[in-house]
Amino acid sequence: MIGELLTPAGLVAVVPLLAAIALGFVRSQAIGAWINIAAAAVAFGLACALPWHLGAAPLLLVDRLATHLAILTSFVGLTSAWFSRRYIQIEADAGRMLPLGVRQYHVLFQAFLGFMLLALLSNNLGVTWVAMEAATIAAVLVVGLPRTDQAVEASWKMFVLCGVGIALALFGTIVLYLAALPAMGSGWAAMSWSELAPKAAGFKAPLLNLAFVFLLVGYGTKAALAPLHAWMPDAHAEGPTPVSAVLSGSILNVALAVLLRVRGLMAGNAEALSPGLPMMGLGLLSLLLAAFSLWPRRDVKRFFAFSSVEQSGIAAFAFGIGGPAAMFAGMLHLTLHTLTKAAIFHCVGRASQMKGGQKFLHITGLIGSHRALGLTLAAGMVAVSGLPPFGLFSSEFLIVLATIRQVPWLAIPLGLGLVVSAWALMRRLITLCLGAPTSSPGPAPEVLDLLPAWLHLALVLVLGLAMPGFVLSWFRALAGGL
Amino acid sequence: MIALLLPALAVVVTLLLALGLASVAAGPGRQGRLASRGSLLLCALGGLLAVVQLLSGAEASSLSLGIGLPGLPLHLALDGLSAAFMLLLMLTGAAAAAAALDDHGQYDSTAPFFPVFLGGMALTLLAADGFALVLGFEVMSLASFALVLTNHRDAEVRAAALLYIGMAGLGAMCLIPCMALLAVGADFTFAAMRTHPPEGWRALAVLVLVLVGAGSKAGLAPLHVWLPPAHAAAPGHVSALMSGAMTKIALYVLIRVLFDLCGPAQPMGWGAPLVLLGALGAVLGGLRANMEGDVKTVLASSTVEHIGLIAIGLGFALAARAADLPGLATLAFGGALLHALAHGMFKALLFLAAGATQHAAGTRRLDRLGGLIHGMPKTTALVLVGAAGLAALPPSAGFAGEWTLFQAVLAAPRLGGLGWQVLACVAAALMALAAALAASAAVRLIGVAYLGRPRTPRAAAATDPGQPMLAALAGLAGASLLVGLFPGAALRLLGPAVQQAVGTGVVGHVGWLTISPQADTAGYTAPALAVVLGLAGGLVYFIVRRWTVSGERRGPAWDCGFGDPPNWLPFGDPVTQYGGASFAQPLRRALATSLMQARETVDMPLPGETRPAHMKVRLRDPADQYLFALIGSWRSRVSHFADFMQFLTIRSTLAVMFCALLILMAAVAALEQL
Amino acid sequence: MGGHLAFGTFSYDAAHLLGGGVLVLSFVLLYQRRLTAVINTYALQAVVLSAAAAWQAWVQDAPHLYLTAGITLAAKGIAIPLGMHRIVRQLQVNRSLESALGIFPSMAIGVGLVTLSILVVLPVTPQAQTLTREELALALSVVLMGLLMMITRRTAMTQVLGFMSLENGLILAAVSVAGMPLVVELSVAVLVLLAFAVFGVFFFRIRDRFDSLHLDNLDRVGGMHR
Amino acid sequence: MSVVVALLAQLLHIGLMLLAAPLVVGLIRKVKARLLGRIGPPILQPWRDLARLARKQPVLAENASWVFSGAPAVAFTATLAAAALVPSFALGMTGAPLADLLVIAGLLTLARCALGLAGMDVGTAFGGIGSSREMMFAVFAEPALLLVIFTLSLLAGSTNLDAIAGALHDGALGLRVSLGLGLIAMLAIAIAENGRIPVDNPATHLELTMVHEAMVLEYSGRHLALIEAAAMLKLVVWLGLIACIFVPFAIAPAGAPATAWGLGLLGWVGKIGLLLLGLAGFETAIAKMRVFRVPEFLGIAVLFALLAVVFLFVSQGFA
Repeated sequence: MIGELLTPAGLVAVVPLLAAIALGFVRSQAIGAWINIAAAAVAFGLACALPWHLGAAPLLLVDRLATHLAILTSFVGLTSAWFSRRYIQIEADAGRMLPLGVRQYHVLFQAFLGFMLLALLSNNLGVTWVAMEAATIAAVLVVGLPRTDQAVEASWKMFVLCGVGIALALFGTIVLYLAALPAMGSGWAAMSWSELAPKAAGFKAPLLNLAFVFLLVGYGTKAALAPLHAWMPDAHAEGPTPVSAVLSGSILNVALAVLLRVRGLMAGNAEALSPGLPMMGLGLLSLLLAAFSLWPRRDVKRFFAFSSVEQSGIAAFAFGIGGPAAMFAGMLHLTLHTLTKAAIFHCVGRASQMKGGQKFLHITGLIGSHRALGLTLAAGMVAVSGLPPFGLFSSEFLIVLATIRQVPWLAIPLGLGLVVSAWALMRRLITLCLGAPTSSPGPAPEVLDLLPAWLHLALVLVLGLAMPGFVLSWFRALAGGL
Repeated sequence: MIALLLPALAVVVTLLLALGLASVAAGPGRQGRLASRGSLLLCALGGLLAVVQLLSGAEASSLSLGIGLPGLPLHLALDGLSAAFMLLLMLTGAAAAAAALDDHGQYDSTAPFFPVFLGGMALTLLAADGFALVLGFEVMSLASFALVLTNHRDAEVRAAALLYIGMAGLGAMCLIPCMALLAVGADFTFAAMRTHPPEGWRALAVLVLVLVGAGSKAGLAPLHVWLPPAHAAAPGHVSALMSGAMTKIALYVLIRVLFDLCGPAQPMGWGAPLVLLGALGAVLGGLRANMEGDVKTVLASSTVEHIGLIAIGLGFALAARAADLPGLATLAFGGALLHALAHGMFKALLFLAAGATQHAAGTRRLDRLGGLIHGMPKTTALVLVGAAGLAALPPSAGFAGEWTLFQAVLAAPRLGGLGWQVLACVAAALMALAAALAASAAVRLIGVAYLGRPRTPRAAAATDPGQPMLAALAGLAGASLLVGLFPGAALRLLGPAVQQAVGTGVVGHVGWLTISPQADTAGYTAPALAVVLGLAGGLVYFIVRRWTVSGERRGPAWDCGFGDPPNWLPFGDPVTQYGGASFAQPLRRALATSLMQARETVDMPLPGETRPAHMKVRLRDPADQYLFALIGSWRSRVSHFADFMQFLTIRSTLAVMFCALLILMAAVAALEQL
Repeated sequence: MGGHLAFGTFSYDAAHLLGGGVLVLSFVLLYQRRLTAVINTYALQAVVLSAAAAWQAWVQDAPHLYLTAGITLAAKGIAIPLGMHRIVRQLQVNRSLESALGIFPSMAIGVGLVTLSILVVLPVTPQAQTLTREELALALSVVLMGLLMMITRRTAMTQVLGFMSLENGLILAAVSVAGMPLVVELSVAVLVLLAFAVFGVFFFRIRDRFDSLHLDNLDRVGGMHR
Repeated sequence: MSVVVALLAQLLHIGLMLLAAPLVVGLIRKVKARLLGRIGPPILQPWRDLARLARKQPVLAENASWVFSGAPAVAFTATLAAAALVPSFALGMTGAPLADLLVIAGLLTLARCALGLAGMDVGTAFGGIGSSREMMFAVFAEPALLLVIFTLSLLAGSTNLDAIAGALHDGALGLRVSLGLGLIAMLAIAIAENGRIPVDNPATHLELTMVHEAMVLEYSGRHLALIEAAAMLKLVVWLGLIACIFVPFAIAPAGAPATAWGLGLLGWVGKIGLLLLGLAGFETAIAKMRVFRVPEFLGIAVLFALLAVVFLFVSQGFA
């Protein structure tokens, strides 16, 4: 069983964890940063090999869902590691981060990444849960790193809420095991995703429902579904920006992936309640709540955190609808949002460093003062508000299409939320990128800093409007398998 | 050769979109010229192709591209309807591009978006599936949003742009569900939609959605509030394009959905909302055009008015088609189309001229202009041509369009049913009111801004714009004169569109020279009218030359014996002439006090006081007050609630979580008891 | 697993008794007014829990559960309470706890929660072995009561304690489920570990930034910049 | 042959209009004077005025532009064209196919706009007053006029004046309430459009009460002559309009031999005479109203016209 850890799938998770341990002993900032990048790169490379190693083992499950999200997470991890190299350097030069803090940062970054990937790839509810827990701890610690009052409060809030959430998730896991018991018999198999899925029909429906409730609340907290999302905006606003970039993508995705698997189990069981309704409800609630919360925001990063809540709500809604079309749309939306949001956070991070503050009143007229940065940020915001030519437009189009076809009346709140949020994003686009620029004491961004953002946005553009054939077939198979 | 038209147009669209990127690559300073020149060329080409398509009988052709939604190709098609609007688009586009060549480098910053804007509109016209349509529509909105923001340092511009993009988002969020409702299964090509027209609540939903989605973009009341500020904020050539072409593109979407995709089997009632909203918008826009104090805002308000008139025509066409009155349907739709074309021409002309005026006189405010006819004689002459269309004076293009629309409305009682008859006569009265308001607005605009005495040194020093701008203005003037003198020919050129929309051609009614309400009765023969006017003019000339003394003397204005203006005022005493607000006063007292809550507060100093007197006028667009302000306040209320939810103490947040858990558990328990 | 039932009603009664004890102790937790008393009660609950785990280990003859029992006893029954007592002494926060909700209402709600969990669980598993079923209901109510305690008490300390008694509920559920693989112990260990570690970190951070452990101080910071 | 006849009729008609216009005004003044117990100016006085003005060289303000000097010609031309289209003694003139009511209304609007611009051109306060008020009157007159046209087009199935007059002349439509209501509306519109008492006072010299006069205050010489002539012509156009629509008797039908024209001419003179007598009497009997009462006055006209249309709908008796 331990041997599995040496397969590509295992290494995807193990490499970052080893790197984390190694980084603990590296004193030099520069070297640490490069190791950080290298480890993320290796993880990404290995993840890219996974599609040719699909299959299930006792410990690891390499199915399309896991592979897809693993590639996505490791990619964002790589670009964010690249981005954080200069970001952290500037922070340290400015004295906002002590050498020890930098070392902790690198360790926690890799640990977080590793546990995320493990949670994605593990074939065992328990291991998934443990990895999720560990990743949360890493995230909590890294959010607390800046050591400001707000950062401490944010990480405390995140810890309490996510701790409770994860605890409830464990209870759900136990109940799920209990539900599976008669069909699977006791033992390891009763907790392995790959074993559970085909036998879902034989589970005890009532227990399955109870388990679903707890898993939904538990992992829903991680997925930042309203009303369980409260930790997310603060964590983003206060933590180091590269982490927000990873956070807004990966934790949400992993949690949603687990919910998707559970949803599959529910769908496989005839007597169980339909899981769609609660997912759609929570999704819509998140969308609307976040959309309206976007308006009074004054803090840039908190603003975009809310937009992440909103996007994750849209995805959850799509998954709640069900059916290959909606699943396809939801998966596409999840992927594209992760890429876009990471790009945005890269821009925002550099901008706030440069302007010496992350309030909207600190950052205006970016296009006037720093054309490339401003235009990139504007493009990202256009993309995330679901306007063409970027891919989120396509995915939202597909989601609305599926909604109209299956639950037409829910298109009204969906549309309302999308309009309100897009409007708020455009409002802030105008204030951030246009108007008279504010002074920018900090160092200006270089092309190398923006490279990841451009890469992400290019991907979002291509995947949305001109998806290559093999990616398309991959997505189709992925959505079909859910 | 005809088969190649669609691919050729598709190439034009692609090139337009590519031109945006190319000009970005050209870099600041040079991108403006590149974008304008390229657009000019491509628009000319596209217009040519559209004309060929229309003349060649315009049989539809279609095409599908490899890109688009994942796994779903993008479908394009070209038929009479799209060709007609393509012609309009390309004409105005060419003029705007030519005018942009005379930009003095001030549009350079956003120039790359100009061809993209044109490309988006053209893509909307060529779209043959729901996604392509919405894609083009949104690209159009986004590019124009960027263009509106050209002078983004100005806070007013930013506010206008925000409102504008918000409405654009709303439009998208209405059009996407609309297309989804029309779609057959997962197939949202127009061909499939035509085979299964919507029924029941779906049809109703489609109607509402397209009215909001496309109507808001077209400036259909009461969703027109964004239009005046946005048009005023944009640079001249952009607002010309927005008002001349973009609103028509929105109307095209409206027509495409209501006439084409929803099929002819829809009830008569579908026409009613268009007629009502159109009449509302016509009167409101016309009134605002008399009240506003900014040249471009005046023009934009009159756009709202003309869009209203066109909407009335469309509404009656829809009803007539449903009532199986092909003659009436043809007349109404033809009138709407003709007026759309005419309005596209003369409104683009006026907006370009407004841009030139702003550049020359340094302001758009009526009360700081005046006497421009002396400094900018050519511009003023061309503006007069446009204003004649605005005021629908015979034999201008505007008159031809409104005459046809009026004929349609006068024939509308044949729809039968007291409801429709009363609706028809009310619509007729309101249209007449709107037309008279437009005439008054035109006189006010020209009289205050271009005639009289200059109110500022800058206005006194204004000069005619450069050659490209003058060429653009002259071209548009010529086009609108042509449309005005040969409306029959123009309508025959647009015939395929009418044929396609209402099923019967225009040939029965429309000769090359004459438009007739019915096939046999006398109609409107513009050339003959022109001849009559010419003869009468000749007669007058003869009389004057024969029986009156020639020559004239110059002297100070008589002004009822008032004394000469004090000599410390270099331009006479401009304050004593009628300004925008004073010209508006009679109508303000008579109509706006009730319709727009006009309130005047006069601060008149006592005799002997040296301070100046002040009059403040407050006007509110009812749509703004009763719709948008309300929505805004609701939005902020909900936002406050959301904030409250976010900034609870950790304990309270936990409590929320706890409650969610308990509710879900209780729900499960309850569901299992059932 | 039939074997366990065959063992007779005594095993069931004993297990039930111990589980019930845990539940009762969470009621007592809710009832306590002074911090030290809360800590002691918590320790007692942990001890009873470890007894329950041990009993389950013997009943299901699943030796790994002894391990769970041991960990629980050592960590939660002894180590954590001692640590907490030290913190209390360091910070002199052993005031009577102001509770957001009065004692009696919180007790009443607690009863309601127990009813709800029984309502949810009992009809759920008619044919599941009664042992598991009862235990599940007990565990669920312990979990919910822990959550309730976190909500109704103001200080960070009591929140932590509530969180931990919530975990006790989890472990009660885990051990009472027959034949759950090693993962459980792993997770328990992780849970205890992280709880202690993170809380320690937090206490000291909070301590050197805020005069007391009142969460509301933290919350006040949050409101300012949105 | 008939083409020649029609053309001849058209030319005679135009001549008649040009000749009659000043006479009509002169007559009205005379009758009004007599009703007031004065002797009044001779009937040919308007002719003399025009001739005198034509002999005088105009004085233009320094900053007057070509719009100022061009407007009178445009106004007169448009009015003349309108006058040419409104049949007087015979139907079926050459211009008949053109004689669309909307076109005639458009031509009159053209004349009004030209003068309105002219009023603004010199940039004096009185010109502004005049133009703005004139345009406001039009704003309220147009809907009423259009509703009258609506009634007529419903009755005759066309907006072509010749066709309408023909249909009414045949008497097939008989006497109708709608027509009566329409007539009242039409009279009110005519009064407003021609700036007669009570809407405006053509003979006033008190600036603040002037509308039309204020608008053309700056004019002199031949320009003023053209404007005066245009005003007179306009009055005749309106009288003729009312006559041939609401009193469609004794007019020579289309294609009738030239011998029928005499009767038509007599009839026309009679109708116009009656109308101007009525107008003179009305003007002497009533006082000018405040400017801001005019919208109410015209609003009532709108209501009457609306009633006319609705009556038609209720009686369902339209083509």
